[in-house]
Parts: sequence; C-alpha cells; structure tokens
Amino acid sequence: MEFAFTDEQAMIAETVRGFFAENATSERTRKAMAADGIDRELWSSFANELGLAGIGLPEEHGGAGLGMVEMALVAEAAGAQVAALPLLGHVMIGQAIARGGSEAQKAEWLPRLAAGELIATAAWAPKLSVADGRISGTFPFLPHGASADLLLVHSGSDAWIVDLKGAGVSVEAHVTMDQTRPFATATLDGAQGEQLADGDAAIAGALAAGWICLAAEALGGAQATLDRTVAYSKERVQFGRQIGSFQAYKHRLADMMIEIEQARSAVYWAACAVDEGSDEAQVALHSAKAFCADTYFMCAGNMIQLHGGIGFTWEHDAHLFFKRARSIQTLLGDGQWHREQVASAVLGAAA
Amino acid sequence: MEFAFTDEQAMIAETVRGFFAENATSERTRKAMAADGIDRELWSSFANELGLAGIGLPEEHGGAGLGMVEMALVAEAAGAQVAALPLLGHVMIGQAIARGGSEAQKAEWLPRLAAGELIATAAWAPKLSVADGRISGTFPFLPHGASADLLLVHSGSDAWIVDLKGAGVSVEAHVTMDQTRPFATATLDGAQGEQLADGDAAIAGALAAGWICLAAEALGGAQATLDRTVAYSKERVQFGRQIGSFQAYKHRLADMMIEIEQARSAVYWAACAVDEGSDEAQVALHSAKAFCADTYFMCAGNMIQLHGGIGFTWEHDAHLFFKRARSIQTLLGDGQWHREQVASAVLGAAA
Amino acid sequence: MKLGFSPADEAFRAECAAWLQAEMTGDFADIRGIPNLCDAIPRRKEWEQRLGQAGWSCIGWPREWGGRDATIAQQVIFAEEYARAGAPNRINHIGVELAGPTILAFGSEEQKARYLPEIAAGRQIWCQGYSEPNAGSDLANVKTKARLEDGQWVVNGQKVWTSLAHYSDMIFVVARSEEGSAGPKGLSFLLMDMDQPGIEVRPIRQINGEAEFNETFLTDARCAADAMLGAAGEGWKVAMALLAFERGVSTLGQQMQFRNELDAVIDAAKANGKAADPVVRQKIARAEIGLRLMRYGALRMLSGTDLAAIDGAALTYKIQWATWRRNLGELGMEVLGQAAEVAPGDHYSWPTLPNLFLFSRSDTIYGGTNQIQRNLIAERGLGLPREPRGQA
Amino acid sequence: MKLGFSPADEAFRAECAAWLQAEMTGDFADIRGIPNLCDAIPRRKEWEQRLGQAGWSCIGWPREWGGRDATIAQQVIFAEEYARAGAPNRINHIGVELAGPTILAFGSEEQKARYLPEIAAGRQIWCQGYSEPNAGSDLANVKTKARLEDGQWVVNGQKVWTSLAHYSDMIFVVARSEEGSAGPKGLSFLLMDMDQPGIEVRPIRQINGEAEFNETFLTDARCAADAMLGAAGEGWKVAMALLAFERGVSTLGQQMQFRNELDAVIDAAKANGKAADPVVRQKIARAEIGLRLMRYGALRMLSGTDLAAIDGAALTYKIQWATWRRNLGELGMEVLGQAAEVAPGDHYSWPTLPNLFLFSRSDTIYGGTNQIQRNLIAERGLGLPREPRGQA
Repeated sequence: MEFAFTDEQAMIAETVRGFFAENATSERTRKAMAADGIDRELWSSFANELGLAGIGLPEEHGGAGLGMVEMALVAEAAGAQVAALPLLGHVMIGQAIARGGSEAQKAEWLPRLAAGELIATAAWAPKLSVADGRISGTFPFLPHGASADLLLVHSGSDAWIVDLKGAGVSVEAHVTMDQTRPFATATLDGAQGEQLADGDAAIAGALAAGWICLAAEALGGAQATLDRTVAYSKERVQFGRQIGSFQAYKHRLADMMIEIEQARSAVYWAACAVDEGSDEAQVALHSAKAFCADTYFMCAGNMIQLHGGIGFTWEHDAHLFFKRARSIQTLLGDGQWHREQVASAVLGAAA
Repeated sequence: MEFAFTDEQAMIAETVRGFFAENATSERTRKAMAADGIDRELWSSFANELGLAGIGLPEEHGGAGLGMVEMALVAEAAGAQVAALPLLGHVMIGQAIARGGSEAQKAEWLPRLAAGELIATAAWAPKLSVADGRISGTFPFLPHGASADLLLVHSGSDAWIVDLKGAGVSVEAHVTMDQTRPFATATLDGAQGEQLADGDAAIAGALAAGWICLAAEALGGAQATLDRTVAYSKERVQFGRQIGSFQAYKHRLADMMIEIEQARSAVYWAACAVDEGSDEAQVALHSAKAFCADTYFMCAGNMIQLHGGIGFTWEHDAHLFFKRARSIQTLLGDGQWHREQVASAVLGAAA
Repeated sequence: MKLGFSPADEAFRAECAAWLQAEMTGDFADIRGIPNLCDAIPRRKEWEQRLGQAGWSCIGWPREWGGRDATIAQQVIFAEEYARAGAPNRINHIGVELAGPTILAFGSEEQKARYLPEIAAGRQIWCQGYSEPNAGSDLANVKTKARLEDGQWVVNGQKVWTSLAHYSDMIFVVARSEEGSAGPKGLSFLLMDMDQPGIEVRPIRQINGEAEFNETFLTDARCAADAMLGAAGEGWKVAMALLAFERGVSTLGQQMQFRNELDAVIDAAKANGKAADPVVRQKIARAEIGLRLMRYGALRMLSGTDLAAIDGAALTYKIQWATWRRNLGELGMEVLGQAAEVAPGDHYSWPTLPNLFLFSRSDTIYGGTNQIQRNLIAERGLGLPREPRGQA
Repeated sequence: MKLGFSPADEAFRAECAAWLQAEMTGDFADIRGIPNLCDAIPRRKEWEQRLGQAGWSCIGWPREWGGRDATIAQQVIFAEEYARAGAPNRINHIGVELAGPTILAFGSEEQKARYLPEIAAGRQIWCQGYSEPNAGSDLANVKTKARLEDGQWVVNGQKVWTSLAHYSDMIFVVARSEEGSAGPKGLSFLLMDMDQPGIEVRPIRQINGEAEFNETFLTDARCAADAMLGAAGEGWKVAMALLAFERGVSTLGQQMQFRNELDAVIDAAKANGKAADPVVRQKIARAEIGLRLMRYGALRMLSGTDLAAIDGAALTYKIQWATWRRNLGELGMEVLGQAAEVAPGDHYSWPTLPNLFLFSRSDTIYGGTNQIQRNLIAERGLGLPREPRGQA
C-alpha cells in the first residue's frame, strides 16, 4: 500500500506536463478549434516523439506496457491545457482491442494505434442492427467523429471495429459547444464491422479507459482553472487591493481546492483499482467520472466568475475550460447515471 | 394590487412582535420545554388579553374576522421567539370548522376555540377505519398531542373532530427533538367522531392554515436567527476584529437575507392568494411551505455555525431555532413532497 | 395587502393588451418574439417609435415629457402584457429605464425638455459608460478624465461593457473632472453624443460567440459644458441613484422573459421524457418556485413608494435573478443532455437554452458581481462593517 | 502507486483481526460497538489497559516506549480492523494520538520515559487545554497565564471545549508565560496533573442533551518547572505541530466510524422504502462517493512521509470530513422522516442517526471552524494574502 506516485510515474507526469504546457498553447488550440478540433502537429509529436499514444498498450504490440495510472497522468496533463487531441476515442479503442481482441486483432491494430497512425472514436450504448457482420444504425455525439478513421461500437456483449472511411458509412460533422472535441454523427448502412473476440472484455476495457480519461482530463482542467485564477487574483487590483486578498474570494478558491483534492484521489483510486483488478473498480470508476466532472464544472464556472467581465469574453481562455467541463459532464453517462450505479451497488437496483 | 401591509396589518404586526418578545422569553420557553411544551400563561394572554386565538375566525362566532395574512403575521411573530404555543393545531381545526362545519358546528366550537378554551391538534393523511361514526386508528406525530382536547382527523373527503379526553382514546406523549412542540401518538379504538359537514372544504381550510402557519413561523424564526447572529457578529471579537467584519462571515449573513426576503414574499403571497381565492393558491401554498422551511433550516444551521462553540450548547438559544426548523421541514409534508406538487402543476403528474 | 387588480386596472390591461397584440400580429409580426438585443435593429427602432407615437413608450413618466402618469399597478400590467404579446426587448432600455428616470430626478427643466421627449418618442437610443478595464466592480476607481476647455468638456479614457454602444445615439459617461481627485469624489456625470470622431466603439466577442458588449474609447471626445447631470464633482451621487432605477418596473418585463426561458426548459423536459425523472422534477419545481418568488419580491419592491430607499426585497433582487437564471441555464442543459451541445446550423450560434447557459454566466458579473451584491447586502442591509479599501 | 497490501501486511491483518475479534467476542463483548465517548468509562479503561498489555495500544511508536515500530500500512490495517471488530473509540485518543506524538517530537528523554509508557499502557488519560472563551478559533489570543514561582509553574485562566476532562489524568495547557506578550509569542506548552485542587471541571451540555465537553478552570493550578514541552515561550510551535498530528493514522479509524454511520442511513433507507426514491438514491450515492474519497485522500496523506508538510490532501481533510458528516446527519434525518424526531425512551437522549444530526453541528466548529479551515487552505495551500488582524 503506497498511494503515491513512483519515481517513474512522477517523471512521466513532469514530462507530459511540460510537453502540453509548451505545445498545446492557446493559440494552437484556437487554430484547431477553427478547423476540426485536432491539433495534428501536437498529435504527431505526442505519438511519435514522446511515444505516448501507446502508453496503455502492451509492449509486444508497440505500446509502452504501462497501465491506467500512467494513462491518467497523460490525460490529466492534456486536460490542463484543454489540448485539441483525439485522446478519448484513442484510449477507448486501444483498451477494447488490448483486452478483448484476438491475438491477430491485437497484432493488426495495436501497433498502428500506438504509432498514432489512426484516429479513433467510440459510440456508447447505441441502437444498431447487425446482419452478416454488416452494421446499420445512427451514432450521434461521436467525439472527433468527423476526423476519425475507426469507430468502436458495441451492443450487449458484442463489440466491433468499423472503418469510417469504408463503404456504407456517412459522417456529418457538427458545430459543437466544446470546439476542442467536436461531435459528429455517423450513419452506418450495412457497413462492414470487425467483431472483437471477447466483447465483454473489450467493452469493459473501453469504458474503464474512457471514464478514467475523462475524469483525469477533468482533474487537470480543474487544477488549471484554480492555478490560473489564483495567479490572476494576485495580479488584479480592485478597491485598491489584490482581489485575492478578499476573504470571500479566498474562500471560493479554497472550495475549489477542496473539491480538486478529492477529484485527485478519485482519479488515481479508479486507475489503480482497474490496474490491480480490485473489487472496487466499478464503484471507483463511477465515482471518479461523476465527481471529477462536477468538480471541473464548478471550478470552470468559478474561473469565469472570479475573473469578472474578462472571464466571459471569447478572447480569454476561461470558456475553453468551461465548455470542456460541460462536455465531460455528459460524455459517457451523466453524473446522475453514474451516481445511480453507485447507489445500485450499495442499495440494490432501483425499483 | 398593493403588496404591502395595510396600516391595520402593520399595527397587528407591531403588537404581536412586542407581545411575543416580551412574554415568550427564553426562560419561559425553557420552562415549558421541561413540561408539555406549552406556556399556558402565554396561551392565556394570547387568547384572552389580545384576543388572538380568534384572528382567522368569523366575527359572528367570536373571532376577529380577519384572514390568513393576519394569521401569518401572528405566526411569524410567534416563530421569531420559538414560542411554546399550540398554534398549529389551533389554526388547522379552526379553519376546518369555519370552512367545513355546519352552522351548528361553527356555533358550538368556534367561540370556544376563539376564547382559547380548547387545545387542538391535527393528524394529516392517517389510516383509519370508521364504523357508525366511531373511529379506530393510530395517529402518530400529533403536535402538542398529549395536551390537546380535540383532534382533527381526515380521510379522503371526510373530516371529523374527536374528543381526546373521551372514551376509546389513549394518548402517549413522546420526548421530541423540538421540545416546544412535542409529539404524541393517539390510539383511537372506536372513539366517537363528529363529522364536519363539508369534508373537502374543511380539509382544504385546515391544510392551507397549517401550511401558512408553518411557513410564517419559519419566516419569523429565520429572520430572528439572522438578527441575533448579526448582533453577535458586531459584539464578538476574534483575531482582534469584530467577526462581522470578516467578508466570509458577511457573505454568509447576506445569503441568509437573500433567502429570507424570498421567504417573506412566499408567506404573504400564499396568505393573500388564499384570502383572495386566487387560482395560484395551491402552488403558492406548496411553494411557501417548502421554501420557508428550507430557508429556516439553512439560517438556523448558520446561526449555530456563526456563533462558534457557544452555538451548540444547550444554554444558548440557537438549538431552539434549529430544532424548530427541523421540525417544520417534516410537518405536514416534507419539502420534496411539496416540490413534487409544484412539479405536477407545471409538468403534469409523475409517471 | 392585495394581489388582485382593480376593475379599472383590468380595463387598462384589456386596453394595452389589445393594442400590443394587434401590433404584434399586424405591422410588427416580423419581430414578434425576437430573442436577443442584436438582431433587426432598424425594425426595432421603428417599433419603439410606434410605441412613442401611441404613448406607450414610457408610461410611468409625466405626461408633459411623453408619459402617461401611469400608476405602479398600470406599469406592472403593461410590462406583463408587453412580454405576453411577444413584443421584443426594448433596445433603448437604458434610455427608457435608466437615463430617463435619472434625468427626471437630476436634470434641469432645460435638460428634461432636451432629452426626455426624444427618448419617449423612440428617437434617441442610449448606452452607459460606467465600467472601465480597471474599475469593473469598483466605480470609484474611474480613470476616464474630463476637463473643461473652451466651454466644452473634453473627455479621454476607456469604457467597457458598453452594451449596444454600436447603435446608440447617446452615452452617459462617469468621468473624473477634478484632477488629482480619488475615489467617489471629483466625478461628473456627462451626457455625450455618440456620433463624433472622439468616440470609437469596438465589439467584444463573448463566450456564446456573439458580441453584445463593446469597448468604447474616448479620445478628446466632447460635450457641451451644460451636458452634465448634477453639479461638477457630484457624479457619484447621480450614478448611485441611477443604479437604483435598475430595480424599477422593468423587472416585471424581464421576468416575463425568464418565464419564457423556464417554459422552454419545461417543454424540453416534456418532449424528451425527462419530465418523468423525479430528480429533474425537483429541480424544475425549484426553478418554478424561484421565479414565482421573484415576481412577488418585485411586487413588494414596487409597492413601496420610495424606490431609492433600502429595503430587503430590492437589495437582494439582483443576486436573486442572476443566480436563478444561471441555474436555469444549467438545468436547461441537463434536461436537453448532449443534444444541447450541438448547434443547429453550421456556425457557432445557439438556440435559446444553450445560449442562456452560456450568456447567463455574465448575469452574475455585470451590474455588480454576486460578490459585490453580497457586500452591499451585508453592509447596507445588515449594517456590517465595510470592506476596507487598500492603498490604490 | 499501489493500493493493495503485501502478503506480509495481510498476515499482519490476520493477526490483529484475530486478536481483536477474540477480545470483542470474549472478555470485552459488553463494550463492543459502544457508540459514544461517555459511557462505561471504567470498562473502557480496562480495555485500553488490555490493549497496552498486548502491545496493541500505540503500534506506530518506537518499541522502547511501548510501541511496535509499525509501518504506515500496518497502522492503516490495525485502524481498519479495530473498527471492523467493533472495538470502542479510544477514550484516551488525545493521549495516544496527540499528546504522545507531540512528546515524541519535542520531549526530553526524561519526559518521554515519564509519559509515553504510561500512555501506551492505558494508565494515563489526557485531555487538551487549547481553546478559551475568547480564543475559540484564535489560539494566538490565549489569556491563561503561567508564572514561575518556587520552582513550579502556577497557572490561572479558563479553558473550554476540554472534551473528556472529567475523567482525564493529565491535561496539556497552552498558557501565556511571558507577561505582556501578545499573539503567538510568549506562550508555553505545559503538561499538568488534573488531580489537584487548582483545577475544576464543569460540564457543558450540548444541543443533543449530552455533555461531552467541559469548561476547565485553572486557579493557581501547578506543575513542575520541567513539565513543559519545548522551551518557555515556544508553546506556539509545539501547539501547531500537535495540530498536524490530528491528520495521522487515526483518521482511518475515524472513517470506519463514518462507515458505520453511513451504513445506518443505508439500512434505514432499505427498511422504510426510501431506498427506492431516486432523489434519496442520488444523495446516498454522493455520501458513499464522499466517504470513499476521504479514505483515498487519507491514504494519499499517509503515503507521504512528512506528516507536518503542507500537502493538499492533508490541508483539506478536516473540512472535508466535517462537512461530509454534517451532511450525512441531515441525510439520516431525511431518510428517517418524522420518526427520527421522537426519542425512543423517556429522556432527551438520541439513537445513532438523530444524535449524529445534532452532534455533527459541532464538527464544523471545533478544531478550527470551516471558515478558519478555508483561510488556512487559501493562505497556506494557495499562497493568498493573510487575513489582517485588527487592533486587539
């Protein structure tokens, strides 16, 4: 029992923080927002120079052989800069294949995913029909869906990979509130799906990775809103005083820190629990997703409020955090749904 | 349209505030708490010297002929002192008879109620069985039930008055969290009930009066917790400063005032709406009961918190407000139930 | 205490409702229900001139300046019927509700005659020059300077959050007219023409993608020596009085807009099934109760006779509605779910509820942040010690 | 980063669990699960002496003073198994968790030898003399005076909220030993016998009807010149270090009590049908999540090596648990409904959940109110300017 980062984990954290702070600048992110929400140069450096696209994938297939804790470190650092990166679909499909793919499927897909060659998206709980391995259905709210090569879909205990550039697929891009992760709707009309060998394992792996990714992004984002607001509060003078000297302002920042510290426990508890195969893993995942998303939203809202007028301008970055926070709240199940899962675990299923 | 007190109403308000502030002292209330929760001398002065027991009752039966607005003024002032007075059951049974009794029933009961000769309690939504006008059932949580002479019970569209001193009645007193309004359980075993002529009108009148009474008590109590805490914050010095000079403390008091001002609108909106027979009356009643109870509880909790250690001693009066607030939250339907009634009005009935 | 309206009031209601509905289904049907403050400006100017012609523009003002001497009850009724008819938000609300009443209170007869009939006629649109980049919530820290030169005030400085400045005819500017003065002393309240080379307006894009607010730069901007309300150096007093007018009858009209927004949430919940969710039902009930209590709070506030007096309902009103509306924005998103995050068209522009969610973040900031509101409530309402100023 | 325990740790868990469960189903079955700190004191003293005899009293201490040199993981395990076995809350928790560690950190060898074995053996119960009537949250404002006279400290003053003082053997007292000093300077940290004529204890009845807290009056109370931790005038430093020990391993044991309280709410909801209410389910889920996160926050805090260092998990822990527990008290009442407001017997005494509701109002006050906690977090954790002191 040692609930602190190892030296290696601390080093990864430092590296990725530095990488995103240097590269995922507001200017570059805004450029990506005006296009398809992906900073391709960032994605390329991320995958190729740092080898981070394979962080949670097995070494024999080109990955780094690390676990959810390390993946969370990466997502936390990406979230802290609201980086325009197709990370969510990437980690979901990667874990789906790593945990539920056949050896052949792993050998086919994982090296390409680890190399960042493919952009992926995932649909959760869709309605679909399947006939002879051909899939039909409409899949809305696909993160980075208009830019994705691959789609992970699942239904019941079955999971498939679909080539979004293939036949029978049409994709419509949407203007999305969070422009760093725009949604698209894919319509499949008898598109060829490649079924993963162990659907249950694939789905469990994908969801765990997705929830941890979102929770960790939220943690990083929330901490960034706190750090930036603290810095602003020491610069900005009103009524002849640093605004950070006003007790009400201080207490609001303290409230942010109180929630963030719990969010930090939540993310790494969930990541550890998954890595260690703990009985608590499901409760940890639902707790982390629900709690971190709410924390981020609260903090990002406070960031706007505590910056005053400048905070709700387009020019200031506060709205990037705020919109990302809102988007994380609803992605892969909203807070009420996740809390209901926790309630079911302690109270039994709902009536 | 003039949503302000008339001169007469302002005069009643001033009179009752003075009366309760002078007579319903902490010392006298604590004496009543150690007994059955009724300050009988206070009740006697209230009824006989001030004639307030008949405030909402018709003049031809010994009442003052005024309405729910005036009754609310009285309850607000009583609540401000957490007075140990059997007001709730009194106004409920009074309005039940005034609105749903036959002329004979009015003539029989109202003068005695207006004179304060009888102490009453009321049971809401009970299970009971009736045969030949004889009632059987168990009625828990009767406010001031162990001291009451009369019980108002209802079921469906029928309402009865039961003599609690009569045959077939046994009453068990309970130690109750709010000692100024202790509960009792009455067990009726074939007790004689006097059915009121118009059950629906009686029940509607009783509930409206009960809800307004509780909401108004809550308003008065909440304002008192604010006033007392403001006064304390100007006296108490910590860290070399009046604690009321700390911004976090000021903002907490401001938050109390924000809620209280809404509670004030709620009470008098509901009272006016009932007096004027407005279409909005039901929504107003549910809004007032739910909102004022929550406001009071929040304010009373803050009173304890903002007094520091002294605030959670038995010796200090903060706990009297706190326990009364808690009790108002659950009496005659909790907040969730009342909000569900509002939701049904705007959304339609629940699934 | 009485909530109902008299028969005479109800007759008045019928009269104005009939007129408003005729206009909104007739000549002005094209701008009925238009939601924001930025669209269809020329048509809305025509509409406000129609209001002026028919005597419905500023009904609470004295008849001599274009009003009707309407009672508070009549003003309440008109505000309600105006919103009920779907008449668009007044683009000149600053002129009608702030500048006008302030001129009525502080202006000379000559000033009243010069400005009030023009405002009432819908021919003169106003904006406000209060906030500055370093004096957001701190009006006493105003840096814009005014000096008297050749019988004119010459003004230099920068104002911010001047909403609607880009189509306004006039601006009132709080400026420091005594050199070396500090804090609330030495300020003056100037009434300036927008149409002059010394005034430049730049839009500020907000988080919803729109630009309702502006920065306004004053560079040797000028007005006549007598284009000032109150005496030189008394601008603080005038500015504070003006803020009190924000709590006037217009709040009732604003509430009708809130009603429409809450109804949009209710309709969305009914349409997508969330109306059956007990958790959502509790939240909608809270919003409904909050809106009703705002209405009755406003009626309490208006039923007092002295609008400038401190009373609890008035003092707490701003933070109440701003917080309520921000919460409603969040509730709307919760009810709509992910669908709310996708814009209907191909540019960054949002329908009612997502736009409410984004724009309402500013409600708790402009016109005094929620933090400033709590200071005011604690200090003015409860008599607690004032926050100390630091060394500027 | 690892949450699981090693096989050696699991063996340790089995050992202590076996011993604890044997005791709690054997000789001490009569005090198993006893909820409060006031009942059955003589039997609880016997229990704590049994712990001492068996070497389970202060397992994190060095062996030479009665401990086991246990690792943090072992301490976590013991705290969990202790609570799981239903062993009663330690009546000497102030001796074991605060006085002992502080003596270990600041005491001379002679002081360690004098006090630590007695505490470890369960023979010496301690209470704390920190707060005063006018220095509730403001320790620097201590007025209790100590003067050196004939080789003894003579102490005069009044302490308040001295929980369990009525059966304690020793008290540590923060007193002003330099006349004319103010603020944190000139304080000393004295270790005093309770059994002397100069110390009088008066119980304070709380809102739940019980009296766990006391006022303690010191009137020419005495202790030896060397019954002091740290040097004269350095009491502030010692007192601050002691407060840091409140965030030690005992938090894990405390959390097992919280677990029991949350389970009581869950059981009540299942029993009366509220468990089917979606609104209640959301609240119970929030409580469950909060408790889990407290556990992992505590493990993060303990996995650091320097307990006195400022880290976010430690700095925010007090307000987290105090707020969580107060909210749980309210949730328990909500779940139970009116039934919770009726006491089971014929005097003013409450079962677990109503008692939690009432007593937890003190959690957000003692040991630094939530307001003080937020100041500390903002100032120490975020580096924001300190609140200014006024003129005393």
